[in-house]
Amino acid sequence: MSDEKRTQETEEQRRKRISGYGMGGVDTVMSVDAVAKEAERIAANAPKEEDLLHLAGGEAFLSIEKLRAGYGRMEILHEFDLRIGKGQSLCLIGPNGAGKSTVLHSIFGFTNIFAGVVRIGEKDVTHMKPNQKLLEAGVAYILQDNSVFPDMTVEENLWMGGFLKNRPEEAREAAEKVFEKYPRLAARRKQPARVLSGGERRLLEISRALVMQPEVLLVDEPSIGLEPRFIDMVFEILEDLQKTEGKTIIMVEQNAKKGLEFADIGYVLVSGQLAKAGPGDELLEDPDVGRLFLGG
Amino acid sequence: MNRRLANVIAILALGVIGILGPWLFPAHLSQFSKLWLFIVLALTWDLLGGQTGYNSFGNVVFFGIGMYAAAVTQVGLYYPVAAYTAAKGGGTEFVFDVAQFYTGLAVGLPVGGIMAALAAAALGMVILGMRGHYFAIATLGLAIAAGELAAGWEYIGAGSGMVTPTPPDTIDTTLLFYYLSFALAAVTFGFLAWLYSTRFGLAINAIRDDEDKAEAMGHHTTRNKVITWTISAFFLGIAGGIFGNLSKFIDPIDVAFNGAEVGVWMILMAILGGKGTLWGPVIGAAVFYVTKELFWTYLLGWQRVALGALIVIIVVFFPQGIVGWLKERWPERFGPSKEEMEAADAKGGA
Amino acid sequence: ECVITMGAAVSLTGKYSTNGTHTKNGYNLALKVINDKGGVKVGDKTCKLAVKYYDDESTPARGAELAERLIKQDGVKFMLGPYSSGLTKAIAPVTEKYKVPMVEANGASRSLFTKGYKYLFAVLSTSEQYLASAVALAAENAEKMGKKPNQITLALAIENDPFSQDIRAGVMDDAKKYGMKIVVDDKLPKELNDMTSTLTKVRALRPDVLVVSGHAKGAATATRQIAEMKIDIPMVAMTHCDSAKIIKKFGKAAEYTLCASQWAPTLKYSDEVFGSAMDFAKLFEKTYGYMPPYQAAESAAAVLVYADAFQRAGSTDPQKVRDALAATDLMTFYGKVKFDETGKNIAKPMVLYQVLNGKYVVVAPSKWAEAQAVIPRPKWSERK
Amino acid sequence: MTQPLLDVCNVSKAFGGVIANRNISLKVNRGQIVGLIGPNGSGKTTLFNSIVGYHPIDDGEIWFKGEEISRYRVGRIARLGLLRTFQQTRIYGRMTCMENMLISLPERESSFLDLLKSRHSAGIQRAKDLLEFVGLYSKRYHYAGDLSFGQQKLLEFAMALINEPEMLLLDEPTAGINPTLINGLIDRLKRANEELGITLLVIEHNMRVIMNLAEHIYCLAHGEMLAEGSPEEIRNDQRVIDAYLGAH
Amino acid sequence: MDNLNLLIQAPILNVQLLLDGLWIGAIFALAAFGMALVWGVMNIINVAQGEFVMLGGFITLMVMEAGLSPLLGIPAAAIVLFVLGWLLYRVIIWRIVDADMFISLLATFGISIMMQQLMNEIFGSDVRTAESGLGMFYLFDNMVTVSQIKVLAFVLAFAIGLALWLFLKRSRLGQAIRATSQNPRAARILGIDTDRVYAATYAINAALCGAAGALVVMAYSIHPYVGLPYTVRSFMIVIMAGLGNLGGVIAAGLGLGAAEQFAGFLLGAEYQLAFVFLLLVVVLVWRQMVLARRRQYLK
Ligand SMILES: Nc1ncnc2c1ncn2[C@@H]1O[C@H](COP(=O)(O)OP(=O)(O)OP(=O)(O)O)[C@@H](O)[C@H]1O
Ligand SMILES: Nc1ncnc2c1ncn2[C@@H]1O[C@H](COP(=O)(O)OP(=O)(O)OP(=O)(O)O)[C@@H](O)[C@H]1O
Ligand SMILES: [Mg+2]
Ligand SMILES: [Mg+2]
Repeated sequence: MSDEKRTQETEEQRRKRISGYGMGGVDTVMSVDAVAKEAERIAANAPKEEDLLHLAGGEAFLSIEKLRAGYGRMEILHEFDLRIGKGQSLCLIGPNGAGKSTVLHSIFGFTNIFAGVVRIGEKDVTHMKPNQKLLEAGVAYILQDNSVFPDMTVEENLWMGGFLKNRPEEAREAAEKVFEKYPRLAARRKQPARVLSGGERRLLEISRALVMQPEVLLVDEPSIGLEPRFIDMVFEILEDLQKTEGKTIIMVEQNAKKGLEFADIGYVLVSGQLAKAGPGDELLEDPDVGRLFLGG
Repeated sequence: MNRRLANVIAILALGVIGILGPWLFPAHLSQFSKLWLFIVLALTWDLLGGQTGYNSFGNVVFFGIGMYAAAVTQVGLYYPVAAYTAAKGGGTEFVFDVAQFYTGLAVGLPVGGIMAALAAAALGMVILGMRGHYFAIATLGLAIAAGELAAGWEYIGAGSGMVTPTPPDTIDTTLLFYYLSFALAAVTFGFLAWLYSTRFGLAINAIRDDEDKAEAMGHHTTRNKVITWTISAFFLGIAGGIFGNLSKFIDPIDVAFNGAEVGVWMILMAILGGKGTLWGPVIGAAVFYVTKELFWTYLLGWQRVALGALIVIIVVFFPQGIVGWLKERWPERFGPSKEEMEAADAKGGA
Repeated sequence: ECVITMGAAVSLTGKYSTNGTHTKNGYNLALKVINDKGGVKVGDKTCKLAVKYYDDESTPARGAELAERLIKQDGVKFMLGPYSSGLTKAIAPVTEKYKVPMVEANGASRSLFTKGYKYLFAVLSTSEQYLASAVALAAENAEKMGKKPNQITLALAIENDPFSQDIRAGVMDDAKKYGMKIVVDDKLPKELNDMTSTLTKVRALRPDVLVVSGHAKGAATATRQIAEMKIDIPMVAMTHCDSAKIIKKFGKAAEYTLCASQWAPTLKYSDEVFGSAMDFAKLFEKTYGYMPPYQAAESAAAVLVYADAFQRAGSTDPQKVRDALAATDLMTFYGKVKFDETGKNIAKPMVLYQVLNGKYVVVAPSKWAEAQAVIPRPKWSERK
Repeated sequence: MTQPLLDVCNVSKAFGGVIANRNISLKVNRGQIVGLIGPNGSGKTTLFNSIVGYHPIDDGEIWFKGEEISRYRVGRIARLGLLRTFQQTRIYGRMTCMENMLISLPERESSFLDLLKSRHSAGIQRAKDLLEFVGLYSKRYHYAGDLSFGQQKLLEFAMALINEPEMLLLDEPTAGINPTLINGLIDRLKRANEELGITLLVIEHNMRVIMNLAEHIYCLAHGEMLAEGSPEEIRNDQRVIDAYLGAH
Repeated sequence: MDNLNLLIQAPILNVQLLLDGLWIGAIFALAAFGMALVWGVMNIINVAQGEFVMLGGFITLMVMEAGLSPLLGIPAAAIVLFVLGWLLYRVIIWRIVDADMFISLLATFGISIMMQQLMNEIFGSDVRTAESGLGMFYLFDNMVTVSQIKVLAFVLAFAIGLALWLFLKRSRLGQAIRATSQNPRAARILGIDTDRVYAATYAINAALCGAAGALVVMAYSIHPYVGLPYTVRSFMIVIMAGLGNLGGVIAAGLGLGAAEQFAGFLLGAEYQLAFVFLLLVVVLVWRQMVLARRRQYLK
């Protein structure tokens, strides 16, 4: 669907697409409480399981069922459900502190899970240790904060991406491919990663996460701190991954316009619960969502 | 139950136990004197370590300085100190009558506290600029160097140590030092309770959590740290002065600047009870001290193995300390209550 | 059943625990022998002896508290001494305060006997005497070293603790008496296990006598490093040779070392309880599996002194026992015991061994000497 | 015209070989809201750090309120009334949100003894109001360290506002904040500027924010000042488009 | 100042002092390697460092008592301590790696006093030594003496330092260790079993200390309470060298050893320690003043 649309896009349409954070007015001023009240109203007819499954194209590749998870003894996610089909992309949006990052954390095993199941393919991965997630479930995670190894060279950082490969040469070959693709990184391959600028770092993190050819990609706020052109670039990379390599992508994004425009499926999370779900483009047009979460 | 009431009851109970001590446990008085002093050690360590976030291995320096300063004053008021220590700490010609002994204490203990505080202020200005581990290591270096220097200084008896003035027969020193220790613990606790309730308490907490931020917000961070350490050293110095008199013999390394034991214990007690809380050090000191004494009575020869095991168990299973653990386990009972939080709002309002 | 319980805080753990154990073994052996022989006659009763122990963890900070605990909580009326002068210093004020007699065997510091304590009695020779005979020996043998006594130079390497520092004070006084000069005066740190920097200085300054005192550690480290660095000095005198087991551990390297000792099994003292010094040594070895160092012997002697005092006092009243103790005049396997008014034993001299052919041979004082001291020591290059 | 509140004259700063700022000049008048934009790594944060005294500058001068502050340390500059927030958020993690707010109340002129007074005051009410505004009222007794990324950002913002400095430097205040709330923040900033006269210098990558907020914008690139002007001028400046904005 | 004159008049003494300083410094460095690793990778300050050294010494004594050459004690101690380190990690340390560094400090302090007393109960508090069977070099007419075991220690410290460096740079485990030390969370998302990395790091540290202990008992002496000085010096060396700088550790170790010897010679043994620790404080204060002038960069 959105696939075709984009390939047929004219030059003019491309220009109109949202770049960076986009522009627009700032007139819709709502208090946090008002947003919360309205969100509650929307959440009253939260999507049902069938709707979610339908959005996922009928068959879920990754599913989260009735998940209750949090930090310490505090529960953040309450009975949270998520379905995504193979090769789809999903964007989570919502107010600050809604629990978006917590969803990704839970998939990877960084939270306390009180109840519920996380399934990937046929496998129940709810209680798998984080370091097994990549090898056994094929999940790669691009963290919200910095995750390069600052004192290793760019090259070594990429090799680390292939740490789980049996032969080190495979990792090196994969790294070479990345360098071919991104000359920006190739130029700096022998320098320690700490000297990279923010955008290059993000690039490195993303390409490193791909060395092991994961099935599922978790991306937490890719556009934080990036200049507009880099944001566009990152989304192009993600698009490429989804379209040409068929990866499944779950992303969290406060730059919600950009995120929803990109994603096949959009979920709105409020107070640890799913409030709304729908195709990305649809949510983007939805007046409620626009007013409450996209800033008008 | 109302938590504020519970607090008051706990304080009253401790006060009554403290005052009635000589009737409640007459045979264990000197052990309890040490318990009160240990509470002071834990409380003062926590002031910098727990509340300000500066973990010091060197607080024992102020303990030692207080101990020596008090003893030297007690002697020096009446006799030349060098002669006293040259006779290897006392002798038949060095007798203290009742008035001299009391005067010596009355002057010596405050002097101990003041000297320690001065030392803290001076040292603090130099090394409190260091952050994190560097500060910890610098204080460790100071603690070791202080012991070695004292052991080389003939005026205070060098490696032979120094005997504190022998009290005249008529004074019941056990009782005297018991009440002194208790009073010191009570005053220290009260003072810190008040200090933590002021805006200053928040200011040092801010240093603990993010010193750069505090500085960027315009706080006088260095001044506040130095003041904190000075206060801590003052009480610690007095505790040292009392401890020296309780131990009767001051060995530079084994008693005064005993970083490997007393120096570590004060940290341990604070952490055991709950770092950065008011009651934590008190509870920690009591639990630690009593356990230590029990081990040491009933597990003779193995008491340190047991103590080591206990330490490991404590820090592994109660990393937030007893108070922290209680708060997490029963937040509704031990966490901040509604009234308390509203009351807390009051502090720091400018 | 009459039992007299004495109290003792000894070092069962910590850095003095070896010697603390010797002390405890000495006390226990004496108790056992006395009790096996029926006990002590006190007036018309016969009483067994017992000891209540606490561990002072080798730190003086505990001493006073323990003494108080023994006296006030456990109701002990008689105290035996701890190991080390530091601990004794911490405990003596307490026993004095409660007027409880203490007979001690391991606190040699002379400063203990300048304070006018009335309840403190020490069976051992005080620290300033430890190396007095070594200095005297140096003066006697000055000619052999090609000098006058007042030209002799000394190097001191002495640990920085109360006991060792008292030994140092004694040596300094004696040296002054002879007009000897001290060229090295290093105080060794408590944690020492390397004294090469001191020895380098010694090699450069070539003194006639090197005096080392630093408990067992000091003796072991010095013996080994003097040999390794082949430092030639005419006389080397130490303390604690036997507790460091230098002969067994270092063999040839230990040869010709002079060692100060409170006591030796070869001495010809004897008493009714243990028999001769050698008998004591054999019994001790049979019981505990090792030859008694002097720390054990003097501790056993302390118990004998108490037994004697109980008997003479005919009572277990501390005051009476104290008076009886003050009047002690007793011969034991350990030597004669007679206290002066300050409480120290003035009837027993120190002895000086020399390691000759892998054995300790008494070389001073001359009354007990088994052989003539070899001075100067052969140079390392001349040894086989 | 009166002298500018903040006057940065020809400031340069290099880290080893990397020249982070070269000959930067910038002026902010009292009561103005000024924006600072530029690609990643162009030296914006470095300039902030130079201004508030985190490191010495290699060359140039910085004046604040007619006083040269290029040699002052952080604390002193802050007490002059020049405050900043951090790109990587900094809050007091083990203090509650409320305590975070209370300790941020203005303290510039207070002596040690002032710190020891504990009295009720309007400060508490202001703290509560601000927390409510950023949506953290219900979390006011939670440890600040347990907040989500965006909530911490909001708390830091509230802390800066309650301090009422004369001038506030904001380093990407809206990164990671929900777009609707961003609108509220902008509104609040404008009001703070108008009502309290707080002068603002803001770093932002979000054009929607900066174009609507700032009255004057500076653009850095490769450590040098590339362009300056009104939002409209900047938006249409070809150099800025090439170096930063990309196809718009 | 007499002592200073002595050094000027008899320059050969400098050689002896320097060499003696280097030997002991090499052993310090050996123990400090491990501390630097554990500190850098696990963010743990291991206070039981000196006790590992002490255990290494006792293991060597046991090897000797079994009738073997004590030189075999070096590998034996390393192996036994590696296993012990691994076990300690599995039982205790893993629970505290993520906690505040101070927690680790206390936990390892607990371990250290347990070990001290256990060894005291088992072996007694006697001072013990082992004879390596290696001889001495005598140079300059016996004015400079060099014990061969100390030379061995010196060479070994260098060799181990080099091997460690290569291991970290080249081997798979080494890479995992480096990655974990720089960013444990990132390491975890790349599939590195950080738990095993930590266990290995801690075990390697123990093994290094064990080897150092074997050398200590042959070159110096050992008793159950000998550990603290080694712990404290490891601390100092790591601080001076900076984390993750193995070359710096060797340099700082040797420098510290030499400084101690000269201090002991010039000021008398009683001020040796005080001098060295005051020097440490001075170094820190100086570093602080330099840093204060160019403050840490903050984002
Ligand atoms: N302490 C430092 N040492 C070395 N280089 C540094 C240091 N701090 C900053 N730099 C370099 O200086 C340049 C400017 O960095 P700065 O953080 O000021 O950029 P910025 O404009 O804030 O970028 P961003 O938008 O990504 O936050 C970068 O190339 C950075 O790598
Ligand atoms: N370590 C933690 N301990 C306790 N509570 C936490 C912790 N981390 C987050 N929380 C709480 O969990 C809730 C959800 O946090 P999460 O990080 O998932 O939010 P988010 O939706 O990603 O928000 P943002 O957009 O601000 O990043 C927040 O209310 C926060 O207070
Ligand atoms: Mg988040
Ligand atoms: Mg920046």
